[in-house]
Amino acid sequence: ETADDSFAGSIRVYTRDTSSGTRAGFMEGIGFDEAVANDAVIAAGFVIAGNLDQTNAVQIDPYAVGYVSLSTLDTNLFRGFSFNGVEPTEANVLNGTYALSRRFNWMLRDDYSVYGADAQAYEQLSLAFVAYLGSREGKASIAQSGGIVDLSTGESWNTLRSQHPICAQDNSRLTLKIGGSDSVESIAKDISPGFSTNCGNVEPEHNHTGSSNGFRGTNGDASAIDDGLSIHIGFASREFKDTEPARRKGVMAIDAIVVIGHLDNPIESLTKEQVKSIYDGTVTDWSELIG
Amino acid sequence: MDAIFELKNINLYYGQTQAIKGIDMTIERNKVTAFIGPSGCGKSTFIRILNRMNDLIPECKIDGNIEFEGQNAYAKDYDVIELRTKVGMVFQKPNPFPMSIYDNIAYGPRCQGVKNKAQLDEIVEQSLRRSALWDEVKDRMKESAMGLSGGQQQRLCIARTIAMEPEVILMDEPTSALDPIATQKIEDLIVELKELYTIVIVTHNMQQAARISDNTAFFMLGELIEFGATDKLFATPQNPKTEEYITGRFG
Amino acid sequence: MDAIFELKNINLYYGQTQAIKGIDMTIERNKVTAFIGPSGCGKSTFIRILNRMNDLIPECKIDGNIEFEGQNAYAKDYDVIELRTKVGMVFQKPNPFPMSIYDNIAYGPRCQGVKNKAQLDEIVEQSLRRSALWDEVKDRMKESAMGLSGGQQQRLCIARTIAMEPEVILMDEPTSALDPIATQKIEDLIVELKELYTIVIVTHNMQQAARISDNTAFFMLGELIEFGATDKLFATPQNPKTEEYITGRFG
Amino acid sequence: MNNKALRQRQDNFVRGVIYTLGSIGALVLATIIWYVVSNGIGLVSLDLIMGDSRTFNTDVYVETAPGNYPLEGYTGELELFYSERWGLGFVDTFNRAGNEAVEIGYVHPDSPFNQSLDKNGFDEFGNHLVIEVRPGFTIEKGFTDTAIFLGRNGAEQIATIVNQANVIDEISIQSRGDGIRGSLITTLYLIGMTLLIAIPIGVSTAIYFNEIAKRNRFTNTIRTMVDLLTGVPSIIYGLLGAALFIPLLNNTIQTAGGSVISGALTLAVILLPTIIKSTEEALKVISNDLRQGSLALGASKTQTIFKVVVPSAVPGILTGVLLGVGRIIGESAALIYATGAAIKDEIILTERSTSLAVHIWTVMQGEKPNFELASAIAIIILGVVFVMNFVIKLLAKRLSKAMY
Amino acid sequence: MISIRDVVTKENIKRKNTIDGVTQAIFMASAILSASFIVLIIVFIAFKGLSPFLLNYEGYNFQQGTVDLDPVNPISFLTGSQWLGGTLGLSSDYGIGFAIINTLIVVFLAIMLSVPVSVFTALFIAKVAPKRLANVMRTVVELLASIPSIIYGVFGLGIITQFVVFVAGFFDYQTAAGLSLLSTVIVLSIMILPTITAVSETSIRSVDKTIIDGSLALGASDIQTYMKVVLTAAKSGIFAGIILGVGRALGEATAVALVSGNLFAGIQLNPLGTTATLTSRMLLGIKDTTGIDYDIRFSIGLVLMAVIVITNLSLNFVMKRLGGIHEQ
Ligand SMILES: Nc1ncnc2c1ncn2[C@@H]1O[C@H](COP(=O)(O)OP(=O)(O)OP(=O)(O)O)[C@@H](O)[C@H]1O
Ligand SMILES: Nc1ncnc2c1ncn2[C@@H]1O[C@H](COP(=O)(O)OP(=O)(O)OP(=O)(O)O)[C@@H](O)[C@H]1O
Ligand SMILES: [Mg+2]
Ligand SMILES: [Mg+2]
Repeated sequence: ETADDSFAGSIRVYTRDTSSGTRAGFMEGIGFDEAVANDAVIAAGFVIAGNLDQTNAVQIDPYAVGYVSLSTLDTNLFRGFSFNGVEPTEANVLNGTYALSRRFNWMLRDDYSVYGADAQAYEQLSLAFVAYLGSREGKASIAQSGGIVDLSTGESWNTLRSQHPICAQDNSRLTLKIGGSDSVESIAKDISPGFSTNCGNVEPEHNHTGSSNGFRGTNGDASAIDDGLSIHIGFASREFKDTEPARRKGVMAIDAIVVIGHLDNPIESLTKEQVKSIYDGTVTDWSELIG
Repeated sequence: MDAIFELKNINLYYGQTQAIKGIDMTIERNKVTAFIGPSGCGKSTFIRILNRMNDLIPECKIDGNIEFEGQNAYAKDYDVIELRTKVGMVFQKPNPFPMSIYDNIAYGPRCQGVKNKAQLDEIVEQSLRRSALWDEVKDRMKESAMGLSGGQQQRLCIARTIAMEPEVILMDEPTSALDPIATQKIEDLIVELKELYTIVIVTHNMQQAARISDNTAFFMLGELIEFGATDKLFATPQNPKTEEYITGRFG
Repeated sequence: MDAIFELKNINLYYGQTQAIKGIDMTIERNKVTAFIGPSGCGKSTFIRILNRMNDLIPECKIDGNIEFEGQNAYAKDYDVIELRTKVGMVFQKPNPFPMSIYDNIAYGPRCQGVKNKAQLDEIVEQSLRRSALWDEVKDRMKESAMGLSGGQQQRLCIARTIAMEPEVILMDEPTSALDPIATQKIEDLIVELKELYTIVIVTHNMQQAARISDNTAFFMLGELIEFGATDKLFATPQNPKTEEYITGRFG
Repeated sequence: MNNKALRQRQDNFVRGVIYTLGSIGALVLATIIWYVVSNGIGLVSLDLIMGDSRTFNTDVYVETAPGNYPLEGYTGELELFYSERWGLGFVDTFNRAGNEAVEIGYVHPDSPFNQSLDKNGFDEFGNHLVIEVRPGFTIEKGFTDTAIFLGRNGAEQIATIVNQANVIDEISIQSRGDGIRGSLITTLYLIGMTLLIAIPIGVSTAIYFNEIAKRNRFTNTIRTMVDLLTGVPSIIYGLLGAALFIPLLNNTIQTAGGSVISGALTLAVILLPTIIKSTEEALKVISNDLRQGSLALGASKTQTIFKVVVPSAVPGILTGVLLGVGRIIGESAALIYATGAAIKDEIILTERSTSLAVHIWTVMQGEKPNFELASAIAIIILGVVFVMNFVIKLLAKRLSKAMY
Repeated sequence: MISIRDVVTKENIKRKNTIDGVTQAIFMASAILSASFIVLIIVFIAFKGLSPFLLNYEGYNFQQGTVDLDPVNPISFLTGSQWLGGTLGLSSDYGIGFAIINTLIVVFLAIMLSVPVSVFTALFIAKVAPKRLANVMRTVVELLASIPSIIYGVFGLGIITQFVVFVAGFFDYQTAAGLSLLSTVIVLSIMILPTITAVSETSIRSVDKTIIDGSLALGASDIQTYMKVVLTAAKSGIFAGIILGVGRALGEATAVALVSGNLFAGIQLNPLGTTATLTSRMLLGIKDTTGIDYDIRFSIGLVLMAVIVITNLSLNFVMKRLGGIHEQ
């Protein structure tokens, strides 16, 4: 315990940039809404870093604090703090006790008519795709690739398939375009081949360029189509904003965010208030958080 | 006297400086005319007027009247390519193209559109024979011309020029880069060629001029100091400057 | 007779081919020695033996005994840099460094560690005066040496060499790239310089050899055919090959 | 003599500096190569290079009840987790991208899975197709009457769940994915097409500057403009590609968004200054004697350029091409905008796809950057450049030999 | 027997002249096309990059809804010491002045570090190293010039930052895990090393052998010859390499973003502190942004183009000063 008491050093705060969905989820989750889209309010000396540099930093710098998606947490290399006393595990996320999380959302086009003769086919394929996301099979795929879903619910695709007659046809000449958030990219890419086999071998094509393009590519103005952003299904790793209206949208999975630090850091758990005070700069030394 | 070039009151400027100052000259057909004079006096410049190679120098301006075979060679509608096919040129440093010996000779005719292999073969052989190179290279026609010795390269360049059957061959110090043996061969060749062609040659070597030319022109500082039959010019130069130059120094 | 170089039974190979074949030669102090002979006979190779420039050619091998001022110049502990400061060299093509005229001359002394500005100034002026270039360049010492004319560049190279106050100056065809007037100047210079230096010169020009040298060596195919006082060698050559070469052709 | 000692000391000092800095340079270069190779070599295999990027998924099931298939005949060396009741063995392994995965390690000769049925594939009578489950398939997920299992649960747990099952509803198996063949092919296409566009324009421009243009203000201006292209960062080229070439191609040959062609056009612009510069250098050293020799024979300027000048400049042009190939292969920022970042297996020139460099960029993005795979691809890039380097140098040697 | 004189007809020559004219026109068109791209680029960036200074953008924030934004003030943009005052989407108070200075510092230091190593490596390859080693090193240099920059970035993250942490340890200084000005400079100088080395090596190798002989014949040692004559003669090629290197350093974003710490505000003079460059700032978050925050990146592009042009011109000026007179 004496060793722990002596842990002192000025805290170095790491954060993702303002375009990151993880950051939005994190800042909202710790009650620091001002910092979602404003760097100027963050504690002095903060560093803007991607996943790679953050996980690298918390391995090198004993006084670092950052945050990553639960799927990236590697407790052999760095510490993942409990949040409000709850350990970051999938089970705790699913049962709602682990509070620091965000949702992966999907959105469909309101209007498929730009695809001419294939408009109807694409609309039905898109609907089938989001239905598959909620099926037992789809959820298992999402879980397999790191998304957090409740595997105990969800109907079998065998049952759902009947509502999507398009999947009984041969769709191999059609290309289903999927895009939006790049945080969702790896999950979406893992699901789409399974969907393809289950829905007439439609060809999935992924072009993930960011959450905002999830809306722009589906329901944005026409220029988005000229820019080559046009997609059938768009994802966002944050909530869709009011300026991003769509008739059909929903949740694919949950992602937990974990506050991380160096393995030498003796602190095991941080409260929401503590994390906020770290990030807004009211707490600047680890010693203030011990005891 | 059968004139092939008639030049009247030629002035030539490189930008501001005048390199040729009001020169008149008549060049005779099937004769060897030699240009001599100290360095920088305008020999090269003057010989290059004859096939309009000075056209390539942007800041070079020329006036005066230049008639080739009775036609104004600098007239707007006079075709410079045609002029150059009729007035060939051999340079100081042998400059064979980096191709085979055969291709070097065939280059000119091919540029004029001759494609027939048999015709080309004939042209190549004839030109090489006339330039006294045939025996030395007939077994290595496909080899690179860069592998020839300096003297052979220079004869190749002459052969290349002959292949175009020009009326006139201009030579700007054709032997200054060569050793004595090679020089000898070229001189012999020039004497042979004058049967068929008009030859104009620039040389630093007074004795060379004396040996091979019919007429000699002596230049100094862009002016034509003296011009006349070679034996007379060397035996009894009219102008003291000429005398000083040809006796003064060097050979 | 005061020998500065004593060479005995020199053989030199480029890889497999032998370029110098068992040559003996003695070079006299404060004399001009000329090397003549047809192209490729080994003149350049031989002159480069004297300041060990052939060391730079990887596949070149040499044996024999070369004494410079009584010391074996090819001995292991003989300092080649020292040799080259004592045996200067001027090349066929003028090769000034891309620096100012002043820096070109000061280069050698600076390399030897002379830093004093006044000293350098003096060396530069003297060398340029001795090489008869001072008047032409004294107002443009800070300008690039590349802007000089060919003859001036060659005299600059000589000045550069003189600045090192060598015992011997080697010259490999120093005038072949120059016009007659520039050639004349360099020849005059050589005659002047021989008061102070030993000079070895390679030339293609028989008359040049005759005019300026005291001794002449005639090479052929890597062998030394004849070597002796210039007037004797040109007047009564001992070897028929020599006679053939010097009378045969050309001037 | 004192001077001599001093000079030698100075020389030795400078020699020391040259060797030190030279070795630092060599060391840095070697370190980078070592770093890339040591990180990536584990993943490099023919399988990675030739393999498909996308997986082919099959969902299979069997209609028979479990039996007893003891593990006796197995002679392999894998660490198997085996279900005796279903005759299936599972192993923990790594996929092509270096991530953990579970594969089928062994199928008992009598196992019902030798005759499993494809849930989504039908023969002409509407019956499910028969699929033979073979070692090497990756397990994605599965459903039994009692539980769900996922590939990431690990072989041991999967084997236990499977062994307890009385009915197996479905096992999703996949062929191996994450191959980079498509990106490699795209890269080669990009190299070919870019050079095809950039070389003629670049060489013509250089010829214009060096052989034709008069020295005047106009020439100077356009030359300066070309020089400025050198400094433009690639990202700006990418934005140009997105703003100019993509709409242009969309409106002319009806592409939809980025394509290999728009990528090649963008890269061609990037390459222009390099090719122009090196060609010009090559043209400059060609002696004027050759040009005059040709013109004096009555050849036209065009003939002189094509027959005498350009052939002599070929080795120099090839050097520029070599630098260009390096640039094409290494470029990512510009291509992300001009070609997109879609990893494909079948490459269509009018559609999006990914070059090796963009592939690297892609695997380094997102929540789990995969540096091992990135390094493996970098090694392949080095391989491609090395081969190109060799071929181009050989070509240059051949051509310059032919010239002499 | 054939006579070439029959072939040289007026018609033939006329045809040749026509072909000649057409070809020359094509060459000229190529040159104009090549030059036009810089115009396209500038017009395109200017079009997008100037609009933040001219237009009223519409901003959005989920707490406050849609708001009207003032145009960006060009003066405070150029002199600003923090990237964005206020909330993304609600503010147009962009500033880039600090990043301009930081960029210049980073690039200057990278060049200072890289040039000696590159030039001496080039000299080593071209003149000193044994032939075999030289060939290997030359090939390695050419290979490294084609490695995507992100690999250099990760190398920096894995090796250089650790080194910086180690160095900082001596001063008892707590860095941001080695993300720093120093790391950025080292990574950039490593990245441009192959470029400068390759170009310098070529020009050192092509230095006329006769002037080398000339120097040796004057009793200069090989080292003196390399330092005083060879490097002088290769100067213009070395400068060309440096200009290419500066271009690459200024334009690099991915690697810089990984190791610089992406400083949000202020000029960084402490080598162990975090920093940011124009290009990395331009790229940060560009994938997922719209409106003024997207277009303002083109304004950075415009600034970057100006920096490049000015740097190029001043390098050219320095080059002329340092020794242009000795070129022929
Ligand atoms: N392209 C040019 N631009 C400007 N001046 C030139 C050019 N070519 C030659 N000159 C000048 O014109 C004059 C005549 O030069 P030209 O080459 O005709 O002399 P030359 O008699 O052939 O000399 P040499 O015997 O040295 O060859 C010289 O003063 C020379 O400097
Ligand atoms: N570096 C070399 N490698 C191989 N052979 C060489 C080399 N230098 C010269 N030779 C050969 O050695 C022989 C003598 O050459 P050298 O240059 O000494 O002749 P030279 O008498 O100076 O001729 P020239 O009058 O043409 O200058 C020639 O056959 C030449 O081809
Ligand atoms: Mg001349
Ligand atoms: Mg020689």
